[in-house]
Amino acid sequence: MIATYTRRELMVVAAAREIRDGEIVFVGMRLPLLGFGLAKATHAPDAVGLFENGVIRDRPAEAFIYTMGDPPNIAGAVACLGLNDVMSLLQQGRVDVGFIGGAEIDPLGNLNTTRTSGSGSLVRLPGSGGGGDIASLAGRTVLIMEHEPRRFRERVDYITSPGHFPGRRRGGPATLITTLGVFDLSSGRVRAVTLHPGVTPEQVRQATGFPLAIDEGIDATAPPSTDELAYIRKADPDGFWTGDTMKAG
Amino acid sequence: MIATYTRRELMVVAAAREIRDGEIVFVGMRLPLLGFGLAKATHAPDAVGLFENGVIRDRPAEAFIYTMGDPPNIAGAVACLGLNDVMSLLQQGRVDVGFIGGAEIDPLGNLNTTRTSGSGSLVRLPGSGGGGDIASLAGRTVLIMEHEPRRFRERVDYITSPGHFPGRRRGGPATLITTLGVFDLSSGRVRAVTLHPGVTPEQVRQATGFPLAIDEGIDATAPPSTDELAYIRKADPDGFWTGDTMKAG
Amino acid sequence: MAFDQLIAAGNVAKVIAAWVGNVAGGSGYGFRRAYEQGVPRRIVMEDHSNFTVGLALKAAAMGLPYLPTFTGIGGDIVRGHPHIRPVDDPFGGPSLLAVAAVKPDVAIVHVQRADVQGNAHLWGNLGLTVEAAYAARRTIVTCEEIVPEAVIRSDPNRTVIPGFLVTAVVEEPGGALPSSVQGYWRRDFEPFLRYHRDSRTLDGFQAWLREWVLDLPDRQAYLRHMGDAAAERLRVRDRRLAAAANFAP
Amino acid sequence: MAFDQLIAAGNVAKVIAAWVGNVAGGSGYGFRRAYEQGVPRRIVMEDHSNFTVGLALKAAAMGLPYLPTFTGIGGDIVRGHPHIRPVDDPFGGPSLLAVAAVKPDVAIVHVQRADVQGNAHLWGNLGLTVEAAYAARRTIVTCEEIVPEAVIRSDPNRTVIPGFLVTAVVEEPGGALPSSVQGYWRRDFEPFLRYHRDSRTLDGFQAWLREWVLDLPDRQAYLRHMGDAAAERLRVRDRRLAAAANFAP
Repeated sequence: MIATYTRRELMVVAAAREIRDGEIVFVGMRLPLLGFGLAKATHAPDAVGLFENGVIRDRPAEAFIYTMGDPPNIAGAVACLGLNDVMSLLQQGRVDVGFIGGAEIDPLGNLNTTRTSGSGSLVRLPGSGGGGDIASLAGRTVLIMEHEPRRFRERVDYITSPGHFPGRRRGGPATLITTLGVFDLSSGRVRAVTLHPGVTPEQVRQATGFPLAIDEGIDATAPPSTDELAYIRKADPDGFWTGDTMKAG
Repeated sequence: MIATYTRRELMVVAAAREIRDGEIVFVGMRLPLLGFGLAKATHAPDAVGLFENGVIRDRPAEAFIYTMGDPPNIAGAVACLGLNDVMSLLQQGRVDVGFIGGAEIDPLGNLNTTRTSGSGSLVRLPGSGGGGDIASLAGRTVLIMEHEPRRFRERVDYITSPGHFPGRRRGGPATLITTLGVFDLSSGRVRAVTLHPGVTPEQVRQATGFPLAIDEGIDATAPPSTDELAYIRKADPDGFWTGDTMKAG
Repeated sequence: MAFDQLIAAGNVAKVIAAWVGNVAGGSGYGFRRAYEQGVPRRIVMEDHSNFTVGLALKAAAMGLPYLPTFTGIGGDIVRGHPHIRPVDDPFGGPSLLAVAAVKPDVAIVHVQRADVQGNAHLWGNLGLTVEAAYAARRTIVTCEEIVPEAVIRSDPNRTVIPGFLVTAVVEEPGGALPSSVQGYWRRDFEPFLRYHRDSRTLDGFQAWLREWVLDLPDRQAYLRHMGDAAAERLRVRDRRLAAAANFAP
Repeated sequence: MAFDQLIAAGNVAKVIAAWVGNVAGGSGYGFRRAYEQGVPRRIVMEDHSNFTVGLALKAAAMGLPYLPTFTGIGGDIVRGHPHIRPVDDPFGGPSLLAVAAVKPDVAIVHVQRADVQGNAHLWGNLGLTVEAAYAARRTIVTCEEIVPEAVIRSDPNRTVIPGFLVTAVVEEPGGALPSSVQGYWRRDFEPFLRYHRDSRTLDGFQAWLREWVLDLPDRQAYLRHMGDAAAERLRVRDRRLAAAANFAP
């Protein structure tokens, strides 16, 4: 029997599934962090997580953390280096997969987290953080997005985290996980793989500001198992990240 | 009353006199290390010493050390960083004065510690170590040499540690301390300042393989005080560095 | 969040950063008002990624005009950036980007302990603290405790900032609040939420500024205003000590 | 000295180094025989300074083809060097030199303790150990002690090599002898003098090689051959522990 779950919980599960055992993972906060912990607890016990502030962990923090610099993320880490040290490992090509969120995306997987006039007036977003670096240097990237028409644009106003482009040296977006489905980008352009249970192709097309081919018989995203849900709810007991309202950007 | 002393002991005293209070000093092993300790114990209590292996000390090691990586040089250090860290400080221009030894020198203060055919057949020397870096990047350098004709050459076979040259960005040789005297290089060319007690200008000219102007009335190098000697003999009790036989290169 | 506060207070003419926001909530409203509407004043924004900021500081820390990197290629951060330019690999490999050094006038870094010379022990989250301390023209170290020299010298590998780089050292317990200090203070999450809420409007920000900055003459006043209960809750009383490291020579 | 031994034994085709000799005596006779006379075989020598070697390894550790520097300008090390070339500062400053990355096939580093994953705690003398471990294709960690994971995790800032960079970890107490290991072993000075004396002739070297390498099947045999008295004299029994650092969250 499958318990009820939120879309964010399903997204965490989808994120976890992107991590293979033994991989070196550049972990972000929020859903990717939970996904990393879930992967470690299930199919990828030997995965190692790098945080852009220099922390390296092979298991999640013992207590809830709001930021990667919070003391529980340091205590019990295998290493606590500097930002340039982990970025150097990323630049060396030692990182298999990295997670990035964005405010806007285009069909090539370009992400914008810098500024947009998409809604008419200029809106300033926080900026790249480590996103642009992960997009440039990881072996592959997994993108995580709210699926809304204003966010899925034919062209983004600003490419903060580069997607696929000619002459790319390494990596690029592999998978996109949204509030509506899971999409493949490894061929260079967004392609639907599964839609979340209850989501129709029409819904997705309407929420996507660029043409998107979706097979009518497309599979549904496999729902979380009870074990997976139990893990997530222990890790995020108040639903700070996995409740109904996801924080933007 | 002045006790008897060796030439090396006098060289240590001369080296110490090159360090001003509060300066950041790139310290070598052997005589410069003793000179640093002596300066700290006398006129330069606030000098700080950097070692190329990453050690930073503001007082000499408590026990005799053969190499800068020896445990007594680590214990009680103010910092123990990596080689690139202290070299970065050197490249930043934070180091006021550095000491370098050489096997051969020319009138511009170029030092050779790499290879020479000066005696007829090819002789391979150990190489630069940090010498070339100190010569390039310190605010000024103090050179320490055995004073022998085969070592003082019109042109050295190989410039391991650059002396004065047109377009130099920073620093350059300031002082040369030899077994026979103290020489100034700040004008760009070797000039005698003092000869060690008992040394004649003729002796120095014969030991120098290039023309060297020496005033007949040149001063004698001020001999070590009893306190200075006491310090040196406590720091090098077996005369490992300050006995009669100085190690080459 | 500190960036946002300085910007909102009108103290900032130019921002060089990879990310400006609030780790709790995303957007920085003060930053957005300044960037989008020029309120209270127009700011110049120079966008970076985490790694390009890290390299800019590292370049200055190394005494170099720039460092090369592969990050950012194909994105808009580096396109037309005044301080990031394409460079060839002189050894014939693929092109890179050169990130120009950033040399702050002042760096203020908070550490656990330092001696009166400014030799600073820091552990836990490092980020870019060390690079900033090396890169800046003047570095001010604030610390939880001024400790005897012997404490620092007992562990020279923990001294990440040598005192001769430090202009001033200040004993200011809780000086990093509401951020955490490993082993001393937990993150105070409430002020992040409060600031995010209050700073949404200009009036709200002004009230916040009055209450939490202008009306508090010093850090002790901040701690009192925070309240004893909060201080008690945030202060770390547990001990999870680093395993012994023997420095005996 | 290790370089000299490998060269003298005929195991080396090419040397990339800043300094090859014996910290006790200066010249490395094995190196000189190979370089000057091609005995037992000719070697190719690529001279560096300490900083250019450090930058070459750091470049590889950062995943870069080169790093720029101001060291060496005006000297012969960089003149015509196959892996050091002039580069312009793209921001219009004075010219620099580019030092090409050196990526060793294998790095072997000795540390105080590591866990079974290879997460390594190292303290005391760092030199270029960390850069080498990052730069190499394969890194082998030898250590005084394999310790439980919890020891490493108690002090993540002491973990200078994350385990995922490590190919193999070997518990080999005394594995760095005759060199020192802070807190574990003092430098054994006698073998440096002995090697310097014995290696002066090819026959002397061969006898040394037989006695100290070929006839000793492993490190334990080396320790036995060294003698109990020496081992006892070299082993550090004192304790000078690092001041406590609290990692409690």
